[in-house]
Amino acid sequence: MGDTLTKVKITTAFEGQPNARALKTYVDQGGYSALKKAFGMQPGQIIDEVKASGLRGRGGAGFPTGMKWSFVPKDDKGAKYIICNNDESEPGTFKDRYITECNPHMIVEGMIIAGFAIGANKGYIYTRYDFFEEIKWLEIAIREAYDAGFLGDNILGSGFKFHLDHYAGAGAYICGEETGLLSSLEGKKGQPKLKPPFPAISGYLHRPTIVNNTETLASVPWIITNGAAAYKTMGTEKSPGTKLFCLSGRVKRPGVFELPLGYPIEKLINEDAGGMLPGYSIKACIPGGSSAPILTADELKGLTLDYEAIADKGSMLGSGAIMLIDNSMSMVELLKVTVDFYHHESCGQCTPCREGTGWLANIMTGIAAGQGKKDDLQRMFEISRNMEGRTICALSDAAAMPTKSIVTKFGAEIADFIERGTRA
Amino acid sequence: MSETVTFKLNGKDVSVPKGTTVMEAARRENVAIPHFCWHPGLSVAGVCRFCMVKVEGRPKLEISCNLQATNGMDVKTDTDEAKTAHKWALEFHLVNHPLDCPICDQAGECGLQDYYMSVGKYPSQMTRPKVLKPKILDVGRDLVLDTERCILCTRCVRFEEEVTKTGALGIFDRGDRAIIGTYPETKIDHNYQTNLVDICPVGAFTSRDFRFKQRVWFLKDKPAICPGCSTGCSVNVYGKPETRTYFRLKPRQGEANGHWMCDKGRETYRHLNQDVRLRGAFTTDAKGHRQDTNFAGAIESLGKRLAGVNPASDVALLVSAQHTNEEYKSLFDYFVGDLGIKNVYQWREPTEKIDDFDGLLYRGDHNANTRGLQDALKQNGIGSGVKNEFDFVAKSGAKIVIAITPEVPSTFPSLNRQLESLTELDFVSFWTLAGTVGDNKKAKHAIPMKGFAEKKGTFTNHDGKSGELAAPFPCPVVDGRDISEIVAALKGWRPTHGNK
Amino acid sequence: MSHAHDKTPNNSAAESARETVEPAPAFTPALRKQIEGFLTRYETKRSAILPALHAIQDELGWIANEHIEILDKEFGLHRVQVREALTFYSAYRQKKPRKHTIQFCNNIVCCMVGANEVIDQIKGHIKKYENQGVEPPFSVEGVPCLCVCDGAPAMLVNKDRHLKVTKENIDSILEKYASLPG
Amino acid sequence: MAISKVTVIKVAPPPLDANIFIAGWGYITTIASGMWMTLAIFIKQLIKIEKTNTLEWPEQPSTYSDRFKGKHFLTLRDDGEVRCTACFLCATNCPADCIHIEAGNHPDNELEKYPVRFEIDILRCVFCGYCEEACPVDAIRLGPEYAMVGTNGGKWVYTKEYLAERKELSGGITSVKDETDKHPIVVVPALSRKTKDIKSYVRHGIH
Repeated sequence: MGDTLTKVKITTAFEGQPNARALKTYVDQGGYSALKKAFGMQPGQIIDEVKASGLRGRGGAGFPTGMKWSFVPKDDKGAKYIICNNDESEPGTFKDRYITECNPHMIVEGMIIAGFAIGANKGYIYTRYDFFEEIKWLEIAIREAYDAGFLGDNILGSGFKFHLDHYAGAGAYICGEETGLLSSLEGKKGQPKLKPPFPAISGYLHRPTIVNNTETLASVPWIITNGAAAYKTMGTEKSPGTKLFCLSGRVKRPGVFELPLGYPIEKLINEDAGGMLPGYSIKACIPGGSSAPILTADELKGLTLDYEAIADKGSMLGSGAIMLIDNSMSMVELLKVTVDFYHHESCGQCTPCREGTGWLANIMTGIAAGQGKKDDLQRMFEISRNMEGRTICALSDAAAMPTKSIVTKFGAEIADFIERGTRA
Repeated sequence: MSETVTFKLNGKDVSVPKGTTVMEAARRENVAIPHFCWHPGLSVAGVCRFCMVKVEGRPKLEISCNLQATNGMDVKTDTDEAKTAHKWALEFHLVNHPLDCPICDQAGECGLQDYYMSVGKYPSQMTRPKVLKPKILDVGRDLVLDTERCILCTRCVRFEEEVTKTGALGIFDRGDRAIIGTYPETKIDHNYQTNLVDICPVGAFTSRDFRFKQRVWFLKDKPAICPGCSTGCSVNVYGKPETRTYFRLKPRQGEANGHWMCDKGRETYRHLNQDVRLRGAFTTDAKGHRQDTNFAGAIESLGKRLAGVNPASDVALLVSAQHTNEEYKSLFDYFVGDLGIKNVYQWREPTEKIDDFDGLLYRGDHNANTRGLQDALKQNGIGSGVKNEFDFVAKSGAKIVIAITPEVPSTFPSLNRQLESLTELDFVSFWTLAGTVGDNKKAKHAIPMKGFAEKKGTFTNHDGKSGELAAPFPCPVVDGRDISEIVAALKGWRPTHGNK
Repeated sequence: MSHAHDKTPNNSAAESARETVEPAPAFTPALRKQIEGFLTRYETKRSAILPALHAIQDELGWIANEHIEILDKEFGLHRVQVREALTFYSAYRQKKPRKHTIQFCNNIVCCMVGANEVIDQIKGHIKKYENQGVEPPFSVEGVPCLCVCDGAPAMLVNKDRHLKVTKENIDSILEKYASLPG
Repeated sequence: MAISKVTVIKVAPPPLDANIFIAGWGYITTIASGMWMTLAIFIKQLIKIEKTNTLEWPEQPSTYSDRFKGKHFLTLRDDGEVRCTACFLCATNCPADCIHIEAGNHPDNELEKYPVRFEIDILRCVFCGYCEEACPVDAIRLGPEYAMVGTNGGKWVYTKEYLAERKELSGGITSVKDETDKHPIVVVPALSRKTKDIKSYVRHGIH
């Protein structure tokens, strides 16, 4: 069992520093030393090290990163790609932006190491188009890394060739899904690809491709430098390491907190974030971005922030976006905003998602306009149950899970709204 | 030898080659798995999420079109879970589908209707207004697009990308606002566009040619071979036997054509309809007046004429390559074998470029049975020496010309002109379908013939493969006969001084 | 009921008229050069579609059908593919925008802390301009999460991010932009 | 055999007794009273003291209940056109095969399909009413008209115009269905519209 209370800054190590994003700042504080160390190791060793650290994908699904890397066929000598998923679009999440703001070189270094481990010579950082400033910082960082010889045809004399480019999305939530991102990167509509084959076998342009979240890649240099054992001392046994939590809502100090996994949520809200604003109390909490099932205030008691504990409560840690819903928010409004979002963002490829999200939004429009019907709640539950697990990607589940949980846990409030046609 | 895998499908052991998907295996085993987006001639899209099956030991249902069969897999298509998934997949498809059935041409052969009866039969839960989209868009010569009826299965988009490689169709916008269409103010312009109507599982694409002509449940379809070119696509002919009318041709899966056929070929049903056909036989009496007669009368007058000449020198045979091998056999057995006719000519369209090929299906040789005719001529010893120039007939000096005309006028632009010039000759007996022969006052003798959909026989296509006309429709013309029947009737009128 | 339908074609006709009246700005040489760079920068030509569209929009403000046709004819990007991307992604504008575009987040957190009221207030300002018969310098639309939920309610005016936008401070922000050139 | 148990009923008529006619003159009075009754009623009705039950058809028309399944008619929309969409369901359902429809493209795209010809061969019709039941748009109904007279040369095939607008229908019957079965055509330029701009139109009715 690792330490779940002591805070160690890994991906946010440079927060608040003057000139934090400069290459000099990064190198002065040990930046790119992990890269040098990695070049002294075998690619397989790096993968084993990451595997041993227990690092899990920080984008939402929580898939073990080392395992993912090991799926790439080793004997394939053709082109392989490493993609950084910086298309942060899960409502409530703003950690990847924060990492880019703190120090983009960490991402660059993580990508070079990952590329070396899987044998990829080309990498892309896929960013939201409306991160205008952040894209500029990334471009500067990439240029600096090229100039300093960390990127190029022969990096630091190791003979390893790695090129990095950035690519801006164009406003589609679905491009945060790894295969949707790959489609977008190919210049197509960001529609997820059919699996199998998985991207590690056939991804970008049908070549082996690894797509990792920004936070995952930014954690890699630290693991290589300090070793898997050191990483494992933090967090819980099954969820080791630190994670960025994005706390938003009516608390005194909302923002990004880097905390070891297994940190108590009440401590985060009341101590780190300074508690709720006066006059507001917690009504509910969405613990992992808007796709995660909602938790009631009661369910937060004694909850720790790790993958397993939140899964036990029937929700998920997801991207670590903790949204505190206070008593000012009507659950009808919350549900409407949620289903409208998924309706707007459904790519339209799979029928259950395309029609299901539209149907849910359609029903919620009716309810909000005071035209709700008594059996609407039951219908919404049925629709979401039959959207779940029936599509290519998880957007359908992402729409269904919160709907199901809100309808179940706050059904009385919504039923009351339907009856009155307005909020009580 | 390819490897095989054995897996269980609904409790029954099934062996298939490695790499076969469960969907393909189920089709082979006649297990119906409902599907919209999967099509045997196109890549797998996996977007309709209809073909869900349960694989024992896996937590979620899987789509059978993208699920490769592996050894020991236990697949069930009829568990309650799968049935619920099918029912809901259908409900999701129907949520925004307009209730256009009364005016939709697809009604009767619509996937949504069929599946509603087989896996649906539920009261709809949709109580809210539907999403509306553009309707009746003109996107091609033979295409009418209704984006509201579209279920976005992407079959048409994949067809345009993979088969014709034009990429003319796209899906614009996203979510339930997604609309299928061409680039604004452009139209699909190729010879294969009606295939989009065939592969569309709903009524989003309808054919302008067939639009509103008939409801499909009144139609009977019978297998045949397209007579439009030497590719010999397998087709189904759709007609209404009660009114003796033909309505359309659709491709049938076949060796020569896969799943498709061209638009030119689809027009080859038109000449079969009564309004353009020669309705009855006629002949001319001694005074030169034309007389309508029946089949027996026409045979009698032709037989008498034949009896009065020396067939070897005085009779010429003008044959087109649009008839069956069996007909050629009986024709040449009698005229060349028995009567010893030397003057045999092949009827050709002067403008056709015989070796053209568009790379997909359509060939420049617009005759269904060129190979068959050449083989038959060769067997009768006139193979190599045959003059296929049309004008030679006139120069041959024959007293009687038997002109077996091409059947399909749409592939023979100069047919009418040639018929016209033939009537200038002394005596021509037309064996034909063309109504223009009847209209021509100078024509002296004609026997109506059966069309390709009304006779049995085989065609030999460009690659030497034979295709069968197996299930004939009743001939709309009472006196319509095929060549074999005419020849059999003529045999009773043996010429008196033949050289044999 | 039928009356609602009768209006439909008129509306669309009016809108399409507006589209045709609006002339599409021509490509500048710099823009052409930029797009040419994209064509070779990525593994496939098709990957250049998104950056090219971004470049056109940054340079010219919006993307017209004429622009797609140029991309097709001169740069070899398939017009259907370009249009698919253009309509799929919500970042691209197909109409000439107003001087300033406001993208206001109205997702969960922003909505909870009062985004809708601020949006209404902005709409009120736009209405005021319209009532005076002036083309409003702003357009406002609700967008999904801008990923700055710690600064909710958040909005983007053109490319500038504004955090903690409230009913109190929105007026001064708008005033500042109204005086700026487009 | 238990023949003895069978009761034999004599069915032959009794021999005519001629004496009845000679001996009993009672029938004369019976005839006279009957004649009187006839005469009395005739006079009463002649001078209108009593109401007559006989209907002087065709001078005096008789109407049947609206639910009577008589001569067909086609209902109209508000704009005066037949509601029929030419779906052929009535023709499909007709056991007598007496409905003949020819469909065509309606000049107004919002309506799309309409019957160019709609004919009922009334001599074949068996008045089963299946056409009425099959109709998804309430376009065809069997009305209360029962008189179908004509001569050999008469028109026994009812045309669309006759079915919709004969004078007995006083200009045609408007359907109970509302007008909203037109589908609004989102014109082609709308294809270029962005997500948020595509308007959703509420439509009711059958289409």
